[in-house]
Amino acid sequence: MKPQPIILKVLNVISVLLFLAALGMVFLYAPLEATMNYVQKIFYFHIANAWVGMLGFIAAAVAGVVYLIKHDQKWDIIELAAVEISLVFFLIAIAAGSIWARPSWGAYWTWEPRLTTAAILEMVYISYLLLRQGIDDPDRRARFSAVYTLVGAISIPITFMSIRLFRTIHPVVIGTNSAASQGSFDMTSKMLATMFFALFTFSVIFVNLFWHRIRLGQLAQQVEQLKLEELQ
Amino acid sequence: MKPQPIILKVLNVISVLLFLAALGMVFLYAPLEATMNYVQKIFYFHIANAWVGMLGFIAAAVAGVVYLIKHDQKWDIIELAAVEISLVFFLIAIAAGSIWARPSWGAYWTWEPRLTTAAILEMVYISYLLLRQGIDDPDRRARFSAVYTLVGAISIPITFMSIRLFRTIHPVVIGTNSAASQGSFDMTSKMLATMFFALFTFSVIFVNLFWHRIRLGQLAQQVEQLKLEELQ
Amino acid sequence: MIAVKKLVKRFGLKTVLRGLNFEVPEGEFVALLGPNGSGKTTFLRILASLSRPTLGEVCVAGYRLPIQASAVRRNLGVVSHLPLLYGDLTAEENLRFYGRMYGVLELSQRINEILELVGLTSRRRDLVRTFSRGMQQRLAIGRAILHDPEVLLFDEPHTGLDQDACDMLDRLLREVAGQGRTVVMTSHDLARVEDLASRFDVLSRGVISASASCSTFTVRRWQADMDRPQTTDHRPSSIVHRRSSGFLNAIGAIVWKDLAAELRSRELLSAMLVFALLVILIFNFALELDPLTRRVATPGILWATFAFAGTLGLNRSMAVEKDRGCLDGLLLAPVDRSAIYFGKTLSNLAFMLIVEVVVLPVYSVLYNTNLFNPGLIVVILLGSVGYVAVGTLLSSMAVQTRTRDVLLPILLFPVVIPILIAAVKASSGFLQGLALTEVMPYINLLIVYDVIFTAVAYMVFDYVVEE
Amino acid sequence: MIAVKKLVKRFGLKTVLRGLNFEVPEGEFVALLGPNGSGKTTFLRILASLSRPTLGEVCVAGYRLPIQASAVRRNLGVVSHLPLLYGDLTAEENLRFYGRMYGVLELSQRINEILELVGLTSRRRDLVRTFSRGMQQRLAIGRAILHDPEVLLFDEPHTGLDQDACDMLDRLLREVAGQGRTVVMTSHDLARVEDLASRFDVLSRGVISASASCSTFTVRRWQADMDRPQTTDHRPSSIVHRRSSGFLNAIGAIVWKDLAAELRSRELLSAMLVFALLVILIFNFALELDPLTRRVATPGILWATFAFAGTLGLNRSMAVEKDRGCLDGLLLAPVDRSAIYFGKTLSNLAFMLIVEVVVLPVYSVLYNTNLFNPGLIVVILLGSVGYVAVGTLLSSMAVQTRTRDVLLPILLFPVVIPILIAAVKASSGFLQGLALTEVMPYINLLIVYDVIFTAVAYMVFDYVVEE
Repeated sequence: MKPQPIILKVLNVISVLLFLAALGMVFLYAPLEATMNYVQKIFYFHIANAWVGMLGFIAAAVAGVVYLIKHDQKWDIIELAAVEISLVFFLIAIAAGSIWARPSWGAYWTWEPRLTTAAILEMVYISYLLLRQGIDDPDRRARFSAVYTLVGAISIPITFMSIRLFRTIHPVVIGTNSAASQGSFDMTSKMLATMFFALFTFSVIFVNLFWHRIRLGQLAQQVEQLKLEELQ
Repeated sequence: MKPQPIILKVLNVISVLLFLAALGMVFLYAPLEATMNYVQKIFYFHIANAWVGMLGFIAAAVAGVVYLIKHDQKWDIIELAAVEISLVFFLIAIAAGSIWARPSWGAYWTWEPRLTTAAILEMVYISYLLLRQGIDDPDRRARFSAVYTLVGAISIPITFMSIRLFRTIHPVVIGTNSAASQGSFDMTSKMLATMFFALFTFSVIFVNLFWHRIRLGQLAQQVEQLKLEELQ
Repeated sequence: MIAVKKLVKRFGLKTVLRGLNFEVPEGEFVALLGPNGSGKTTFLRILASLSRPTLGEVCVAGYRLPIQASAVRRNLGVVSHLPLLYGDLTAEENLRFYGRMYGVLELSQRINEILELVGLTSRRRDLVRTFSRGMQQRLAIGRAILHDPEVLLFDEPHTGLDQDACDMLDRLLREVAGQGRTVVMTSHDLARVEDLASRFDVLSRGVISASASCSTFTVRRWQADMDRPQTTDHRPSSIVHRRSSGFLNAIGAIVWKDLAAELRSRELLSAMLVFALLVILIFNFALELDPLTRRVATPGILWATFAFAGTLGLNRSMAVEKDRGCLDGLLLAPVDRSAIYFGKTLSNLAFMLIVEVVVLPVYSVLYNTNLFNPGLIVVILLGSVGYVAVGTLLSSMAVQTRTRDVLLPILLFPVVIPILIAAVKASSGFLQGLALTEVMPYINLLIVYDVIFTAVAYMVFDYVVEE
Repeated sequence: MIAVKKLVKRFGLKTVLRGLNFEVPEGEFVALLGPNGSGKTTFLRILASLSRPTLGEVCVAGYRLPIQASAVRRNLGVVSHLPLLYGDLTAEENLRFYGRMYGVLELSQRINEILELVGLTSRRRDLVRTFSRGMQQRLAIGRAILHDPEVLLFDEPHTGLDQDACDMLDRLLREVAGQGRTVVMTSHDLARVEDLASRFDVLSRGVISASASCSTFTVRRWQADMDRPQTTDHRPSSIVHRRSSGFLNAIGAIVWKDLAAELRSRELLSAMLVFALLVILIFNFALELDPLTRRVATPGILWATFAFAGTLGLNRSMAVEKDRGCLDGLLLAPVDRSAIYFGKTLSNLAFMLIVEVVVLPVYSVLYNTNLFNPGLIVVILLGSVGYVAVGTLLSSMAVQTRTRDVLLPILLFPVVIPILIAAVKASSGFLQGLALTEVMPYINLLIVYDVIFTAVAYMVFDYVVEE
């Protein structure tokens, strides 16, 4: 395993600094929201995590398609890395969303389209991991995983649409204030700035983690290789 | 295959005669019931079929136990014969019961303990046939079938008890008239005589059919034997 | 006839074939020897176009793999240690099915010839399930030469046969090979093949490590030819008339095969139906449905029942293909892979619809509700199409995994949730007599799902079945 | 040491062994040759007490089969072509498990000896799943001699091994056999065994058709003895200390093995949990649960979820035993069959309860209902016990059928309906805060069911696993 390249090391530092700055902005710069008070601070992390989850989700689907075209094990590693990151960040987003929603909805969970779709996405990814676990041959594992990522990626937007048709009481955050009773609030410009900064920060963190996870995957592959050589 | 023994031939004739006599009693001797009119005639067949189904059910369980003790293929044939007869007669009983119940319940089906238990019994027996179909080795097929008959035989009374606890609106036929609104009626002595004659007739028919079905099973076994010899 | 240059095959990190060179001239019978685990089967699967070479050139019957796979398949017959036959079809029906997949013309006459050749004419109407291992293997050889291929591949055809069956098989192999065909046969047992082959190659550690020709062969071969004067080394190529098996033709053959087998065994449909009824029973007791709740819950119960019974059917339908190697049999046919997908999808859809057609009136009687509604029929059709389109794709994956007992519903349910939602809403819309405009969004969603997923499955099915 | 007289074995109408006579003196190594399908495996399974003789006398290690099966099993080691090892346990854990099943004392020391002997000391902490076929087979031999049996049976141990692994295996077999043990080994290949055996018997058409002793053997054997002076023909019987493996001990070993394997792979629990959540999701969308209906429907949804997820878990739990021949491994141990039943039942119960423990709070959060109720816990425990008691019995049957993909729920659901009814009613009674007297009939029904079905399953389990 080669040592971490310089850019990655720099990225590590930038990620930490940006994260600290984002923390500062959320708690010191952004104003306190009137009705929800400090609980509203969670909103920034909820959005940012969901955003990163989305990035990972798209990256996984792209890696899947590329794998099916190129048949190169590398893309399987990338795909798995993206799925795992997406899995974790969506989970945090769902948890944060639940905590944030508690005061406005009176419950930790509502069957609201975005939340439910995120939960179903989690299920898709856990099924993905179970699928991988059930296949020993690495080629077949990579092929089937790529196909399943693709199927999942196409099904998730349709799932969202269908649940949206089914029912919706999610706060409409940016836009009219008509749905105030359902937990929306007015975004001040400071809040907006904080939100975008959080999105940017988490995107950088995503790239950083993604890189680390891919390196870990390559390392795991090398270990497998060494074991195999020892066997022969 | 030996020709039918004399007793079986005599039984064939007796069965037909008894059946004709029973038909005559039901339609000519037994009085018309006041509220339900001719539909009530079905009652006799309903009861008689259920009775025969029960006989077959018990015979199957006994044959299963004997098979497990003796490991003799003969008892497997007997068990299968009993199950098939029971399956058919319970089905007729359920259908007759539905038609009979239609005017009193206003629907062909109610989730009433006896009816529902009979339906579940049908499911057990269909599962039994599917189990047999899925096993090629005749020894194992016989063993597993016997075990499953036994499990079914024990589960059915408990099922009946639990559904009875759950809900009950079945007509209480013999006894008080309090449940009149639920489809019960007064049994006159003529009706009672007809009912018992029907029960007796169908018991004889059961023995006759059982015998025939066992002979058929033995025949099938001989065919299998011949095919096997041809193969070797 | 077969030319392999520097063939490398890796499974992930494990290299099985390491730059293998191999050549077989037309009409020769080569025995490929090697211990268990030396890669014989992998090599033969590559020659058979079932597995992709990682590197190197592979030419079979004058065509290159994997690019001209379809042309290779037309000229290739394969016998493996699995029979690649359907147990619930008769000998004749099996041949008829494969004949249709290969587009063999004058099929009935050809089937008679083949059955005569393999000595199964008297058993032609018996189910293959009832055949002994030796008879199955003879029929498998009949299947392999049905379309009169130029190249034959035998992968340890003697596995699991007793002495008599082996001798009978050898006679048949000699006869079949004697008609000027090019043959490669693997074995781990030299004694087994020394009477048959004209050359022995030894495969060891991923390359051909030794090669020897058998001098006595020519004499024997010549004698064999004397016995059957009609065959020559350059055999006439027009004994069997074939046309390129059409796309629709292949789909039709697969659907016919599935329905014929099911009509006979009825095990898939009866399992689905019994399971569906059990699910309804369980719902009844679990939800304690009073008439009011029932009206609201009916569409949900119906669709949950269809979904659960559906996975059972999909699982079994694919397991049947996998267990006796029949999936390989389908993949060996010179038809587009998507024809296989559509064929399986259509038969799965047929099973699902049959179950639904039976469940609906039963449910109506049991719960005293009227479910006969043309709108509902449309919803059921649309919903089933989407469910089966994804389900067939995912079940072909699930059946190839170690955890196949449990994987299908786990893979399938998260991605069919939109179908279930839309189908439930649309069904309850129709049953409650809502205006069509209120139901249309769900119908549209179903149509969108059906179209998108049929297209996606069509595109990726190749990756699911090809190694 | 082994004496078989006039042994007949029929499967239904098919006679496999036709009055076979066979004798092996103490310390001799007999090779049993015969073509595939001649009944070698059947014969060895009878000697191994896995299959009942139809007629005739069978004595192994001085005890008669099938009456003294338990005593025979104590003195018997078996290696088949399946490894009889658990892929998700390490080499050491596999040996530890079997050691506990055989009641081997000073087990850790014995495991070290065995690992040393089969050359796997360095891989002792690796999962058997990652072993090559040859390593698995060596460990399988280690497992067979772990309890220092007097008689060893090898059923084609070379199947699927490459040349190197075969040679290594031969060295190991010679060493193991050289310690004065009586050995019977089947093979369809004379060359494979001529260096090992002192006598060759040929099994053909159900009888021993020929027998020949190998004169060179004595010399070789003598040389082998010279190399390892500590072994004698009459070996000391006290090398390995054993106690009769107790009933509870065996149950504990099985439960420990299942939990340890699951802790590592987590595939069964994660599959059950994901499936349970998916079922809840589907119910949510299918039934459109408004808060009012939800309160009534909660117990039903919970139990339907448990029932569906339960079949998945039962299926997988038994498939794991069946797929690598491990069920045979369990049956070979000198413990009562009912210990196997109770062991599997307890681990299945553990899996089911874990799933329920996770599902309950998740359901509480998702539907904003409080499910923490001591009464409910009791109901769940009682319901799960009954469900698993029947489920374990029926899944051991289902896994041995051709239609194992679909059969379990079909067999199980009709007979567990009373449990589901009683559990739903009792659960909703507790959740709605009814008086205990109203709930008690259902609790009693659950207890009756649990007691009766545990007793019945205990009595009939023998018939499900023994041929």
